Amino acid sequence: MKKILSVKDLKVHFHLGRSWFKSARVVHAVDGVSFDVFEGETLGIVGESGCGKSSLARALCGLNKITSGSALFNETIELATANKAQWNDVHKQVQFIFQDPVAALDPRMTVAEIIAEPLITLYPQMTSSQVMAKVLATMKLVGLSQNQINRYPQEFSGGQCQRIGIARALILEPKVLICDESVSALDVSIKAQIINLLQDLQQQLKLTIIFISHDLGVIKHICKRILVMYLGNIMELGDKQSVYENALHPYTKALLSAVPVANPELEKAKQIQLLEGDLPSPINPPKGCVFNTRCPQATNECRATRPQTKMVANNLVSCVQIH
Amino acid sequence: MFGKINTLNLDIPKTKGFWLSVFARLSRNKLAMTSGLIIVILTLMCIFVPMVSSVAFDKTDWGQIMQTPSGQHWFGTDSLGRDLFVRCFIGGRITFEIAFAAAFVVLLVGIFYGAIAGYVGGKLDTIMMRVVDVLYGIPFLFFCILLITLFGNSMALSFVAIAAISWLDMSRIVRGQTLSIKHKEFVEAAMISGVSNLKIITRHVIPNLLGVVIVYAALTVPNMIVMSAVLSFFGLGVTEPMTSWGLLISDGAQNMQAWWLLLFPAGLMIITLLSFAFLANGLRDALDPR
Amino acid sequence: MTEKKIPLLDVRNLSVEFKVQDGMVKAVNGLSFKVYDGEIIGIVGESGSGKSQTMLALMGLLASNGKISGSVKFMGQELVGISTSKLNKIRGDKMAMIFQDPMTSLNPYLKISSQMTEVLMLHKNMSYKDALAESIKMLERVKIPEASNRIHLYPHEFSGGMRQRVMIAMSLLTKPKLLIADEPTTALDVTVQAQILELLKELRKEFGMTIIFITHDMGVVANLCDRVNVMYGGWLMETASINTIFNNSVHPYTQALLATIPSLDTHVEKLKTIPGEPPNLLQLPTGCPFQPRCSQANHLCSESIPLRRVEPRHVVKCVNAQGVVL
Amino acid sequence: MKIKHLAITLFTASLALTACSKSSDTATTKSKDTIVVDNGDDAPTTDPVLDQDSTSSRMVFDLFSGLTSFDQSNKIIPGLAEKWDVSPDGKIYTFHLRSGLKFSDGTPITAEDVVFSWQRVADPKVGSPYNMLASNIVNGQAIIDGKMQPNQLGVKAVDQNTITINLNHPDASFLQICAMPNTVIVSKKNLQKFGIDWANPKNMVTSGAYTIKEWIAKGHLTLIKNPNYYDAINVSIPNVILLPIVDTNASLNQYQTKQIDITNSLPIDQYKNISQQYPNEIHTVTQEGLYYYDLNMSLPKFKSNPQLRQALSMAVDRQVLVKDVLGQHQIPAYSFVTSTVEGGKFAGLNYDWATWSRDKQITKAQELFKAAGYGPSNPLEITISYNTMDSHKKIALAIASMWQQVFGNNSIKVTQGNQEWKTFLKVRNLANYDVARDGWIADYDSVDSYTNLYQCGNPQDNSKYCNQEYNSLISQAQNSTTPEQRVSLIKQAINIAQNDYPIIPLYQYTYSRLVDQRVTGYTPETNHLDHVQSKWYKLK
Amino acid sequence: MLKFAIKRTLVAIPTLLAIITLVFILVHMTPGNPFDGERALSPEALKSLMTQYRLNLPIWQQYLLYLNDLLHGSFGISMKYLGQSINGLLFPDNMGGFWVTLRLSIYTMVIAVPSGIILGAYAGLHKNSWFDKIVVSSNIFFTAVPTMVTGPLAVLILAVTLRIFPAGGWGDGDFQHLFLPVLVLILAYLPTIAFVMRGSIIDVLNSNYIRTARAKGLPTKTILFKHAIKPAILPVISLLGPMFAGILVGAVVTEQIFTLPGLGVLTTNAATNRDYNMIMAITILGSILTIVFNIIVDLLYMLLDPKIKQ
Repeated sequence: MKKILSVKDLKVHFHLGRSWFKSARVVHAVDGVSFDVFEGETLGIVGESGCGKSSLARALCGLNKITSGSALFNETIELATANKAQWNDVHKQVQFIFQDPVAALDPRMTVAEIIAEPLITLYPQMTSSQVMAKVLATMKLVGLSQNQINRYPQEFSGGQCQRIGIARALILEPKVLICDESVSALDVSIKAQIINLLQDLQQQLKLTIIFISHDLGVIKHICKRILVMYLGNIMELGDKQSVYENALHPYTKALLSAVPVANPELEKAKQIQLLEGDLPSPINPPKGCVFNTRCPQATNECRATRPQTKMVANNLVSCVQIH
Repeated sequence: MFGKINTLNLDIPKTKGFWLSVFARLSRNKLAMTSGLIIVILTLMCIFVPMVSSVAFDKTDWGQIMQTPSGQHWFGTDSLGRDLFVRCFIGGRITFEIAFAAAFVVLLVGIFYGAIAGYVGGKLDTIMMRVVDVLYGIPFLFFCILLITLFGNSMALSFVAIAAISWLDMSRIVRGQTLSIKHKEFVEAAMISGVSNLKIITRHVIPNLLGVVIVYAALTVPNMIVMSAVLSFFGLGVTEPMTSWGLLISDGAQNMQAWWLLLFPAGLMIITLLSFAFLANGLRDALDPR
Repeated sequence: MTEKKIPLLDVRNLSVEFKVQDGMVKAVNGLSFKVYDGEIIGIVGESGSGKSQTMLALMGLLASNGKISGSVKFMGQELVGISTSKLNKIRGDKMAMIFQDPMTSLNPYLKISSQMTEVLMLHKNMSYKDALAESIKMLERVKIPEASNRIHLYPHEFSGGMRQRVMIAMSLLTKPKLLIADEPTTALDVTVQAQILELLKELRKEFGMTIIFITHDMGVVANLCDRVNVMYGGWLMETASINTIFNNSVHPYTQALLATIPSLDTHVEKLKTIPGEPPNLLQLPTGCPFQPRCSQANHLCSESIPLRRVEPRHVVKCVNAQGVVL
Repeated sequence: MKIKHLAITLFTASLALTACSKSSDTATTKSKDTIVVDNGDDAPTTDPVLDQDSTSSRMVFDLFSGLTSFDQSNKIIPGLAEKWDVSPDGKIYTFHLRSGLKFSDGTPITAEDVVFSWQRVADPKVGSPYNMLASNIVNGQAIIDGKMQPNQLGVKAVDQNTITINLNHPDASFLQICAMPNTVIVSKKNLQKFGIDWANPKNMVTSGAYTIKEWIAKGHLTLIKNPNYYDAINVSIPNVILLPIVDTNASLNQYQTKQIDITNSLPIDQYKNISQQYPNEIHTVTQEGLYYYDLNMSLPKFKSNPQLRQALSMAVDRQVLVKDVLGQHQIPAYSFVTSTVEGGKFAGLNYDWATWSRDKQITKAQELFKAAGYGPSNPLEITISYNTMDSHKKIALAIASMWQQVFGNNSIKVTQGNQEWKTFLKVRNLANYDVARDGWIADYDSVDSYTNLYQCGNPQDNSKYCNQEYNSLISQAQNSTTPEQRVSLIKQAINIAQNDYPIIPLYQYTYSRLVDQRVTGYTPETNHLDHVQSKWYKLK
Repeated sequence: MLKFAIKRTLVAIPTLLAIITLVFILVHMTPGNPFDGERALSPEALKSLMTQYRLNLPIWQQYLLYLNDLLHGSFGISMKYLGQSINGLLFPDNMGGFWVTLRLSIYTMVIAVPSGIILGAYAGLHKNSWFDKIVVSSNIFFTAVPTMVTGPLAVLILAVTLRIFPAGGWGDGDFQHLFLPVLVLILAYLPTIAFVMRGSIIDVLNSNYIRTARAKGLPTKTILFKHAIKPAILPVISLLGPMFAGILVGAVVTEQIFTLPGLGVLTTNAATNRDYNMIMAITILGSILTIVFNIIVDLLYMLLDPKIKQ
């Protein structure tokens, strides 16, 4: 299968409070991750807030600067060093769906203007009637009615706003769609509608989706492969089946056990692996394995050495103790 | 190039735009609407009263010096026997011209300066804001005297001077707004769509801060009126026999025995300023429905 | 029959309305339910279902434009229409509340110590010293490390999970009979959520509290609760024990809600969906608010619908339900 | 709770702070030993030699004495010099100091101090704007020009108490020069001790009726009686407070609230009201000064067009200006000198059209205007420049209006050009104007005050008028032997200048002030130069 | 805290230097010179004065010498009050110059701030009551009626007509003389403070943590004075820095109306007389005060807002 995205040792760091008087503090948001995304698949990225999953996603579409490492798109464009024209090429093929459906839409623009903007910007040669036709077609595709075209985002509910956001992303007919917590803010009944829509669209348009969420249920439902992140590092990466059923990494296990299941019998019977404490600060990540401060099985070795990512069974795992 | 999504042509029904809906909400606010109406009426009077009046605003009449208001002179006359009614409205005309012209310049400069500083951020922002800090430190009055002495006295200068210091506030406000809008997701969405920075500023940032800016502008116009009054006090800007409300008021305040010389221009100015304040309040509510 | 027992909380025909510029918002509409000692009641519903407003109404915390009607009896005392000073004797002491957003619900300008001790000093007439000692004990109880030092910090110096623990500790200081938890884990990560849920269960055992737990997460309900109230559009749709809700629910909304949840334990190719959008509280349909989206709706749905008892302590508000009209 | 307490404490503290300060029962009860006088502004300098304005002079006259002094009708009387002799050729003055004279610090005033004080006037390093007062003294001009040392000035100490002053040529007004504020006597010792800092109120040693007790810029200047003053016995009021109130309305307000005893001037628009309200307290005095408009003679449109200049002058209705616009009993001026100077020796030089009827004046003015080449087809555009001040503005507006009424709106276009003071001075000095407001108040009672204004190259010749004939007549007059000859030469000269119309004389100044009825001993009515000494005042 | 203050001060120095440079250039660009008078000076005298005031030197030398003076704490010598030092004029031993304006602003602030806060808080607590409406409309009214009008009116009514207070002047800086100018300044500033306070207390009372406090059963008084007042005051505090500096530097109109010997009057006087050194001194003083007050406000903020502490 074609690697549409190949990420190698990618780092995204932020500098905080640089001034004349103190050296800058560095947030290690993404601290050296490597993975591939294959054409047509759905890759899920899970992790708690602050694990760097959003920073990673934003780096892949140019919203965050890549500090170091490499991210090769479509085997041709190196995102870490891409110029303006190359980025424009990437923008045509990689689009993003945001968490807050309402905030993602400019309140001073009509639906038509919002959806048409990427097209007008990236394909300036298109005539306005061509653009309009495409806007209407895309709206139909995501289940928006054409008579809403000149209305403003405030007149829509959250679910419909998210449809507008999806339409804006899809009008370019991108290869890759990055969904950053795109259904988390929605009500349960709407969430299902949007998930189904995304799945339908993926089939119809042969999309590659990178789906970021902290909701393991949703991830499980929609994704083929799962990437588990913790504090800017990959903990485990593998097929859905093997991650959910045969998780190797202690963090993955803990994470999975913490998810409440909507079934009282199962839920009451479940053995929960509780993690102690909170996520450490990404400004001073722990030495050795970043998970060692909360890991129930942590040893001195974990505190000293940073684990290498290795293939164990069917999964890529980074843990000192797993061989 | 695009084949996967079928295109089709349709007639598109329209709904009312953002500003229309703002106006609809504003029109429900009686106080704001009345204020708006008063501003319109006063503006019209300032345009037409001097045009249709039988007495010229600069016509001196040695036999009619310091007359109290009467049927012949509704607002009385001044110490050169000139009709105060006409002078009030010709003064209003000048005042409005200066205030609106200055407000326009302030909006233009303040919005772009603030939006660029806020949006680009980093070193440029620091430098641009430091420039604003430095300009804040210069005494306004002295700056004005400098301007007259360098460039001679004219009405245009008066608004240049006012605008030159007023844009500082505006740029700070716009910058603050820009900073908050810059991190909104719709701006990021535009970035991902490859929209250039300049376009993001003009298409996304500026339209979204316009609400706050318009409210501030409506509050600024009164400031400009007062400021032009202070300037007149120092002989900058409007020159006799032309006049402005500021000039009329500072003259009137000199001689309280002739109460009409203060009452009428001050009354007109206060009504105007109040109207602007109420209109600004109404606009604020209309722009921010909650 | 358990019905004979006097309920800790008896809500009858509770309605909450808000006057806004565009009309009246009916947030809660004719709600009746009972809560008995020692239960954990889950209240589930999507946004706009009125679950939070119900609880704010119980605590007397409605916004100033809110209007409340009906009756709420807590430990036999009527709370609707009671004076603020009388209510202040009850809330914070016999009943307490924790909120969804631990970031903004603690006063950022006051130290934790000050915010905790004031509760004990007010309701238990303790001295500051005793109150401080008691507060530290409670912080230790909710597993805050170095509690005796950290009590002198400000809220922003705690992480989100820790802040929610502080909120819980603060609400438990007076050992209230009833704890109302308004989506206390929604803003938290799953691992932290698991910690908090575990903690609540322990504390409930220890203090013998009754808990009303508001959430939109059916998983959390399954984990924690004994009974569930399902709300929609200001209506109480169904109330039953947790097993009944998950296995034998009667109301179409409850059924649909459960079906839409993507879950870890089952696998479906395609999720079930509820068509349409959540209701607009300004323009509720007459009769059942769910009828525009309901697959089983019929002409009777627009008429007034009675609560029916399907079986003991399983009450449903639906025309399709069979049972005794209450 | 803490905040509430803080607020209450702050509030009460602020009330207490203000309330506890000495609360005099308004200013309605005036102190018997203090007189409060509005002096119009701060004196820019306390150094007499640098004095060039009436506010400084007002203070200098109280602080210092010259060899001669003056009474309330500006007559010269003995000052520090008890008597003086003049040589028959009028070139040598010998002054005899009073005996036992002392400065305020108790040190004696000697002839040496007098010589020193006069040398300072001429010394270019000191930079007196009035150094020309010494130009007639032997070697004076050379010293002023930096060609000689100040100690070569023709002022010599004969002994401790006797001084001789040698003049280049006789000067009838020399005794008046000796009473000028710039030529008063300062302490040589004191000046040498403090250098430039001597004029600081803290260090100052005076020779006049008062010394400085306290000075706050733009606040007040408190003078206290100098016990060592030769005439101390006749100084009635121990304390004088001079206030620098620029705003005439504020001054009037404070007079009305009984905070000040004597105002400096009155708001021009309220003169009528005030004279009705305070008929016994208002004093309006003709002042030895002229208000006029300069026509810029360096501009071709005026230089080559005497008819236009005359037309503009004739078109001004000075009666209306004086009566309706100003209304403070000013005297219309039709001449380049006042009719009061030197006791009226130069009265009657008025233009012949001064007595014409207004209609006749207008007709003639219109004829001249037309003859000058202006009319609806070739309208005249002029700007009146003046410094920003109410009265100047009013006059300019009135004159513009008169010109437009006489010549017609489409024949003349007048623009108002008010400028801030310093800018105006520069503009007028460099002749960057069409028509500029001007005025001159005589330093002492001599026609020279006016005739100098029209001399070629005189720094005050703001209209840039230059007529060699006029110049030579004036210098002849200065060197004339008899007073009669001088008068007739000057009259001749003035007539020439007047008929050249370089300026438009408008009116002779008056000054008006309110004097509280508790003040006696002050008779401004005869004081045309408005030279005042506080020692004249007495309080009832 | 101290570190923060030092840091802020150090950052302010380049700003201050830029202001000094800019104003120095502007001042020396204006036409006219301090020694122009009705009577023109003889060239010799002018030369002597120019030398005495270093005006004969190239401008960059004047600038460096001026900076040197500043470093030695001297603002130079006045060009209007010949021979007087600027320091002596601005900071006289008795009341005058800076002290007048300082007292005026302190009294105004000491009265206007607490009463503004109290009135605003009361109005905010009783939103939409008649009292609230008065606070809101008086804010609008007094921004519309400038000091230029209230000042003379106050004089006319309270001084000239009723004879309760003197019409102007500073006296000994006593209550009688202070009352009217302070009143006029309070009228100009108090409504703004009250209005801001009103808005912020309304916002705070709608906040989640106040809801928590109510849920705890705390009495209204405790909620108000313990939980709400601090956050509600913060926006008022951020208003105070510029406001205080504004009164100090900009009380021209008030000082002029009441003929007070303060900074404002000295500014106008200096500007019209081309008193270069005085203009520079007042500008620098104004800038320093603005900076100092902003630092003080920041420090106050740090004291009140625990989040800002590092």
